[in-house]
Amino acid sequence: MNILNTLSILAAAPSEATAIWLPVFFWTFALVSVLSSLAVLVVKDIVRCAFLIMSSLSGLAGLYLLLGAEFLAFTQIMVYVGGILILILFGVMLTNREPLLIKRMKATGLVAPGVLAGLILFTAIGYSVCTVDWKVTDQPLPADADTPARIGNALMSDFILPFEMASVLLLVALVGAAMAARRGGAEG
Amino acid sequence: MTMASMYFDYANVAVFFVFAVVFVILNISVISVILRPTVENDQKDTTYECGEPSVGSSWVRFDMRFYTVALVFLIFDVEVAFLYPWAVVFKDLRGAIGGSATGVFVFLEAAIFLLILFVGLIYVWKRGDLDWVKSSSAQEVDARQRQMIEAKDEVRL
Amino acid sequence: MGEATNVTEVPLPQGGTVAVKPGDFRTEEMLLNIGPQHPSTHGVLRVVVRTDGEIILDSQVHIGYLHRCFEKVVENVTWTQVTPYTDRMDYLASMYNNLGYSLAVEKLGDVEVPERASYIRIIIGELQRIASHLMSVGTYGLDVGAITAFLYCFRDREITLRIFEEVCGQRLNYNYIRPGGVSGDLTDEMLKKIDDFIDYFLPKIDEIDNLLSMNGIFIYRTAGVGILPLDLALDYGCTGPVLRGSGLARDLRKDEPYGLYEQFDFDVITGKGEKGQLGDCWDRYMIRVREMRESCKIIKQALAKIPEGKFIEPKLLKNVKVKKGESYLKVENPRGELGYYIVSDGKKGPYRCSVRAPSFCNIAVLPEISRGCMVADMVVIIGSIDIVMGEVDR
Amino acid sequence: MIFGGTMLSNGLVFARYSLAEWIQGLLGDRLEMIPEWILFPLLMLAGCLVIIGFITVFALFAIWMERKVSAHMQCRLGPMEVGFHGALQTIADGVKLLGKEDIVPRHADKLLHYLAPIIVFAGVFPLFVVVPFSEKILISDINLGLFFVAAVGAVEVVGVIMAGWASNNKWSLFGAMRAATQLVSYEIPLGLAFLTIILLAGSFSMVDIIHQQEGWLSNWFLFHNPFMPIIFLSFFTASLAECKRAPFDLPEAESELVSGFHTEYSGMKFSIFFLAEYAAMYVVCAIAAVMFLGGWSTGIKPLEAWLADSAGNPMREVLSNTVHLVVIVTKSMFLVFVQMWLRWTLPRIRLDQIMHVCLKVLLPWTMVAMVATSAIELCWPGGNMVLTALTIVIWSIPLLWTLKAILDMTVGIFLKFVPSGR
Repeated sequence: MNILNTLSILAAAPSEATAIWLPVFFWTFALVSVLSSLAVLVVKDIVRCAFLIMSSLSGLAGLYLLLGAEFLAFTQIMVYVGGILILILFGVMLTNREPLLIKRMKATGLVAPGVLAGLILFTAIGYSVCTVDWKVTDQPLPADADTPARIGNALMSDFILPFEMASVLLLVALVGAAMAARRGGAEG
Repeated sequence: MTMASMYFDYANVAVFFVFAVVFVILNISVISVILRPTVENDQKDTTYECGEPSVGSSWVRFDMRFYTVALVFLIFDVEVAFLYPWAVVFKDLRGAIGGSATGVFVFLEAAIFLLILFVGLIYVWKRGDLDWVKSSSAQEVDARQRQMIEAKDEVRL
Repeated sequence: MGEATNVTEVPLPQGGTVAVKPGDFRTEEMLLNIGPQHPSTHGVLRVVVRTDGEIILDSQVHIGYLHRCFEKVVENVTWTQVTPYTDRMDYLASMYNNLGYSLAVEKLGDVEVPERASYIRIIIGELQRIASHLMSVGTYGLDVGAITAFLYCFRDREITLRIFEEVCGQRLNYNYIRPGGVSGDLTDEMLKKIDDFIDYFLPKIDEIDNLLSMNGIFIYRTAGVGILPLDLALDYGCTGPVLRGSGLARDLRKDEPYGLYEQFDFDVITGKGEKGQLGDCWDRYMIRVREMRESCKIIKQALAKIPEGKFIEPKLLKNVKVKKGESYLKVENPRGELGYYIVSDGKKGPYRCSVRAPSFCNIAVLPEISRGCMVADMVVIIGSIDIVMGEVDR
Repeated sequence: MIFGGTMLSNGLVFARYSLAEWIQGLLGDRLEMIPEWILFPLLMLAGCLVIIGFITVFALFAIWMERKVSAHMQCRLGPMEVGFHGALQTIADGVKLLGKEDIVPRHADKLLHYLAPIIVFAGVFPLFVVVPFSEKILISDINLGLFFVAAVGAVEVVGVIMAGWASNNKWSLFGAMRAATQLVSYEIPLGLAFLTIILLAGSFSMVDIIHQQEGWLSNWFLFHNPFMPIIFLSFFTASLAECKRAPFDLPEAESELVSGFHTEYSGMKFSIFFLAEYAAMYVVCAIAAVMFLGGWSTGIKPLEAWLADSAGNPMREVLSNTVHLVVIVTKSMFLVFVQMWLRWTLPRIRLDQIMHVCLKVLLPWTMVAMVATSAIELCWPGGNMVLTALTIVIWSIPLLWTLKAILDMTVGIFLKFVPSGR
């Protein structure tokens, strides 16, 4: 269990408690995210699917936490669970015809291309997972792993341009969102 | 802040979460099941709609406008998320009294970030996208209404 | 992708199909019952609205949940036995219902009313108007979500109800004003109490203004909402504060005075559209608040001038003799023009009695003015029309 | 061997976990027998029990207080029958709700209908992990405190949408959509207010933020510069909206939507929504107190210094914690009272207006105030007496007005019992 080893190394001094509870948490989060992702595929009710995405995203956030990326974990919850999930729910409510959607998918004959696309994607991801040289370290994180401050320092020094570009990107997204919503409304 | 103490903090959160779930389930499915009566009645299980039978399902495609709100919100949500790291290091970087060059720089960086989005906000505002845009059919109705009112302006005393 | 091939016929749960093509984001319309069991329909009014999201596209008023066959029932009772039934029409302004009926009978039967009785009728009638308007203003606050104003109004209304209770023993259905006069005299003590109440109450109207009428959110919610243009109001036969809210100074107490109203000095309040547009909900609401001041004015004058004398010919308490014929008489009820059309065949009771109920005519305009507003506005508009279902359904 | 030492030996540093110390003092060495991996969760569970006890007591008290506040504002007495001045009325109601039948509409999505109250409560309860009561009395001072609040606070809305959707009731759907719109959009001003505090304090941690404001009253972030009251007002408004309290109670507007998203809920499920709402009320008020009103700090420097000087004086430490507990709970309760006061005074605003207020009033103002605060912080780091004085002068009129209103109200309540001439 490679990841679990890494996890216990991350905890500066592995104690009895961490040794027992870390795997529990890891498996819980992993199972929650994987199983609910699978359930999203299987469950027919589209609204339930949307809610399942929430547990999937939360499970991922938990995994981030275990890896010490607390800032990322909470951003995940804030932006994905608190934002994108709501967006998805609104989207679902806009297109809500659950039996219809499934029927239409079958009718369009997209099953074979879908399977193909899935296979290609799966292969690509699998290939990269296997080949990329993951920089696994057995060193514990530095004592003050104050992630937000580190991110802040990085954003203010090495990544100024990406930081500012992000705002431009958000601007574009804002304008685009407004446009899309407006056109959607006008067509309706 | 070591990982171990961080784990401890968040283990607390996890325990609280689990406890909350168990607490609610205990309350609604165990304790109250023992105490409450269950009297089957067909009428009781109907959907409440002011005493009249409900017409159609409420699971319909809802209003477009809510989507706009969520979109606009999401943009600003991400923006705020971006600014958290900035805010937490601002105090360290701003320097001593009078402000250091780094401090001014850091301030300007965030200010530009905000300014760009502020421009976006003003743009969307001016275009009226932040207004509670009425759906087209409702707008028609509204226009008719308004026409009617305008036509009756001269009658007013 | 071809256009035509992608259109799918989707069966609806309630039967029939709807054509949907991909990317079609049209929102669905929803039929929604507001009422009869809803906190803000002021009784058992049912409004079926067709909404798109929260926008109301169309609405239809369904009434009749409180129908009690008033017009049929009163054909079988004597002239004086009718008054309790009139009480139960507009149960928030029972005195005025009694008054309208009594005036109509008196007109047909040429019954002389003692002057003191006429004064008592005016005092009690205006007190009833205050009580009714307090109810309307208070519940209007409730509709908008301001609960405290409601209780302030009820606190003051309670005093008027106590006065009524002392006058006739009843708090809601008085049966006090009878054909020929009133059923009991107002003692000096009661007159003093009424006078005290007016002194106490006038500053309380300012309190209501402070708390509710001039509250920013309240104005925000009601001004410019549910605008009723004047000719629409006239077309639908709206009367009372609803009509005056649209700017027309129509008040039967001034225009066709009954009782002794021509002797009193008061203003007819009309809407001016000062906060939003003329004829909006705020105008209609504000008329009621301002009319309470005018009512106080009238009561003050009446208290100053009330003569001594009889309040009714005792034999008239049993029954009234009414010759063959018919009469129509209308009075300015707190909600508008309350008209009584009575036909007599010379017997003990009315042959026919028909009522023009102001709420019934006012509520008819609801679909017109609520079109295009939001669900929250619907509640505000219903409240501003101020209906009493007992009167609408009779 | 002391218990804290055990933990330290294992590399766990949580000196603030005073409940653990207390339990250790109680049980002594017997704790040694319990293996750590069971002991720690048990300790955390003990924390849970303390907090759930607090929430329950708070909810009971707050509901009673809400009734009494509203009653006295409305010239009536409120509950008077059960217990002293109706103090036990809420318990009676709770017992009644426990015995109420659980009705699920036939056409509802029964699974989601069941899950919704769980998510709503589970979205609020973990927030108490970071709510501080005093230096020693707090569950855990999470490094990312405020960010944690911003993130986990966003979960509740999912439960609300779920409740409204699952009921398959049109009123519930309206309520859910309103709740989603409102809760989601008011998170932006809330987040901006968090940002301002974080940039002033340089930390997310609640305890750090409070420590930054210790000393005199003028150290409170509320008085930091003339823009901070704007942030405070914006935060408070947004937190009202987040708690779905009037005038932002649209999701459950009883005069419009009957009962909004919980129309189809009865019995215990309904009371869980209620409990979550009251718990959230306390959380936002406590966080407002931490962010702007100096948390547990009394605002009197010598007193603070005297309380802090507890070296070798355990009683002083107990006293200090007690005082701090009382102070922060009082501050929070005051804000809770203001929430109630507003609820019983103001009419409810409409859905489009709520968006207008958020996007066109709060958002620009908070943004400007935040940038201004950071600019001020750049020029005069760590605050400045002149700025504080300026703040107090500029905001004195609304401040005095509020004080006068409160005085009117409290004195008014007493005056009401003086028999009048009538």
